[in-house]
Amino acid sequence: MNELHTLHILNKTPDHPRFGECLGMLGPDDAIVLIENGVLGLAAAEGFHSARVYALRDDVAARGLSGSTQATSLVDYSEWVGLTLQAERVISW
Amino acid sequence: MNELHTLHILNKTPDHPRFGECLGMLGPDDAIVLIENGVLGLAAAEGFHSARVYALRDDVAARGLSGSTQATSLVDYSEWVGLTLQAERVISW
Amino acid sequence: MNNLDPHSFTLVITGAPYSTQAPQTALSFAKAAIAAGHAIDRVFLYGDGIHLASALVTPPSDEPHWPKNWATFLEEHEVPGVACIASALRRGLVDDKEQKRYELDASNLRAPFTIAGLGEWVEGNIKSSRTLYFHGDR
Amino acid sequence: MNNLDPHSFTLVITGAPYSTQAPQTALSFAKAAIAAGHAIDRVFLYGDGIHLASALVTPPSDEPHWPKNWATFLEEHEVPGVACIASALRRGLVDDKEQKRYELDASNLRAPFTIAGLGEWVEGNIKSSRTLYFHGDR
Amino acid sequence: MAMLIIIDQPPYGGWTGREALDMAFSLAAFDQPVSLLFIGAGVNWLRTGQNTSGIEQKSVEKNLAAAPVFGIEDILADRISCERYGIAPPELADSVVLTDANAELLAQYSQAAFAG
Amino acid sequence: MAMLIIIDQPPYGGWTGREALDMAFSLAAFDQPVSLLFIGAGVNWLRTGQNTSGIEQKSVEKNLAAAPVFGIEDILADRISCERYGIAPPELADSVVLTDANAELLAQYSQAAFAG
Repeated sequence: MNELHTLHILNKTPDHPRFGECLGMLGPDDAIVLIENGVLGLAAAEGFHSARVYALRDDVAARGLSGSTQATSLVDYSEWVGLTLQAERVISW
Repeated sequence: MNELHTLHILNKTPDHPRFGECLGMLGPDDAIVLIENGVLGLAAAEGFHSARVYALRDDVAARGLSGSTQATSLVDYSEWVGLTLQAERVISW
Repeated sequence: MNNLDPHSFTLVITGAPYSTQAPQTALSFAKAAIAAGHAIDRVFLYGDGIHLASALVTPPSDEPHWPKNWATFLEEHEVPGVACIASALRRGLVDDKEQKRYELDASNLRAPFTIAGLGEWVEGNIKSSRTLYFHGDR
Repeated sequence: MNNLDPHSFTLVITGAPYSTQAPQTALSFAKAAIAAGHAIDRVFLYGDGIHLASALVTPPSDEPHWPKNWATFLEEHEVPGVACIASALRRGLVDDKEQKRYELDASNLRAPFTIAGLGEWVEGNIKSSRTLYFHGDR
Repeated sequence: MAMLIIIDQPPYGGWTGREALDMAFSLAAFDQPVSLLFIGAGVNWLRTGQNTSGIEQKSVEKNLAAAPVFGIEDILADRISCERYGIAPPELADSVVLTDANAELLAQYSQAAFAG
Repeated sequence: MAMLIIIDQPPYGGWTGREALDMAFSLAAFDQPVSLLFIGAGVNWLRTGQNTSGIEQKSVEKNLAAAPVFGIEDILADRISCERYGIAPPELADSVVLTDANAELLAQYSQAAFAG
């Protein structure tokens, strides 16, 4: 596993200004966890550059998006906890 | 004074998705009243098409924008009340 | 419609005080409407707007007290102020009746606000010349 | 940092229940952290998040009771739950002490939540391995 | 003329959409004509296969399916918003009509409102 | 390393920015290093000549002017956001530094947070 500089936790819809702010501050060794309405970024085909993209399984299922998760790793709450500890820093958008 | 079809009351920052939704539903005989954070649309140089644009004086002053109101009529609360009655319909975004 | 004839308004507030500007903007609008000879049929609090009817809100002494200022306005002009019951119960705003029904330790509704259903909004919407909405920014 | 070693978290919740998903997401996260052997140092409620500590929230019986579920979790795992005093007073959340000080008719803080200053957040931030924030969508 | 209730927020992350639906149901219960418009991220209400057991909320699919039964006239979805969120017509229930949210649409209603 | 408190909401329409500033002041009061970043519509905090008497709120200009006095290290403003909102350098107080909000900036801080 590569180094993980910043873990971005993104819960906003893709139309929310903070979604774009998050993308603008993504680094090459960063990862994103899409949670809550943030998982709609999978449907809106947002570009996440080279960042690793995770999405919270329960939120993906709730929004009927379980079929749209090609390049995305689904994680449960436990794996999300692990990611927050792997990262050097965590930011909740 | 021309007919006023719809009066759009817009209180969102220009970055908010509803700001764009409002612009998308503007008709040629409509008017906008910018209130609260909506007056920041004057600073962000948003295009309001052909709609008449009003802005609430107190909100413009609070945000330090009294100098950026060329094509805009400043209104007080009383004039705003009058506009809501002139319009055929009013929508608060 | 001639805007010099007296008209009536229903005002719907969905933004909470000290979180959105909605209660301040709505009060300024309401005062201007009354000053112009129009009537406010009722004020309906919906969603997070119900927090405006809290009796326990205690802002710093150098900030306006929006629940108090609104209550004073409603009393002065005999305007009914109604908080939606579904919004209120979910958000922890209850009157004495709901306190008893749900066996809660306290009630926190500020007079003269009352709690009632969305029917109050529908009625205001039918009776008033205009229904205006005051939302938060996000 | 090895994530198998036990770590500790401070969780900050800024979104209200029945208005945002933040309290549900945060509780699921907290349970997963405990299950993995980590500790929750404290939960800090800020801004609209303070409504999670209301004793008067009464959701429909077929919906989860987030304030109750959170209170149960805090008690079970002996985790302090603290609502920011400045956020709380402005939004109408008070304990018995604030009720007396401001001569209010009631208090509405749900045990085991307490009310304290931002210093609690600063301390949690210094002591915990990670501080996580749970905001609303807008 | 009818009221248009507009939903531009997706389900589950917030309550505004549910509260908008309650407004529409109330109008219908009092025999007031009302239609719904989904626009922006609000079109995510219309996706099929929502499984909400993990987040402890009730699925909004059933609520929405009940709308015509309760007397809500039209359920409209903005075409461009559906494209943006990858919601294709086969995914839309029969009762949902694709439309273009613009001034002409608004002109067909006497009032339009959001829940928050 | 320091905490970066980010403000992306304009003043007056909501309280989140004020609550972010309170967080920054608290950290500073406990001698924790903290800086502020204004981005997006948040840069409207930095405009001069705010007259808030009509909306019955206190101007945030004074609060912000007090930030360096209370020990807040840097006050940063995202360059592109300032351009978008027409906030030119002469309008910025001496204590405000234009920056580019990107991954390199974030890497200089051990933590970053919004107030809501």
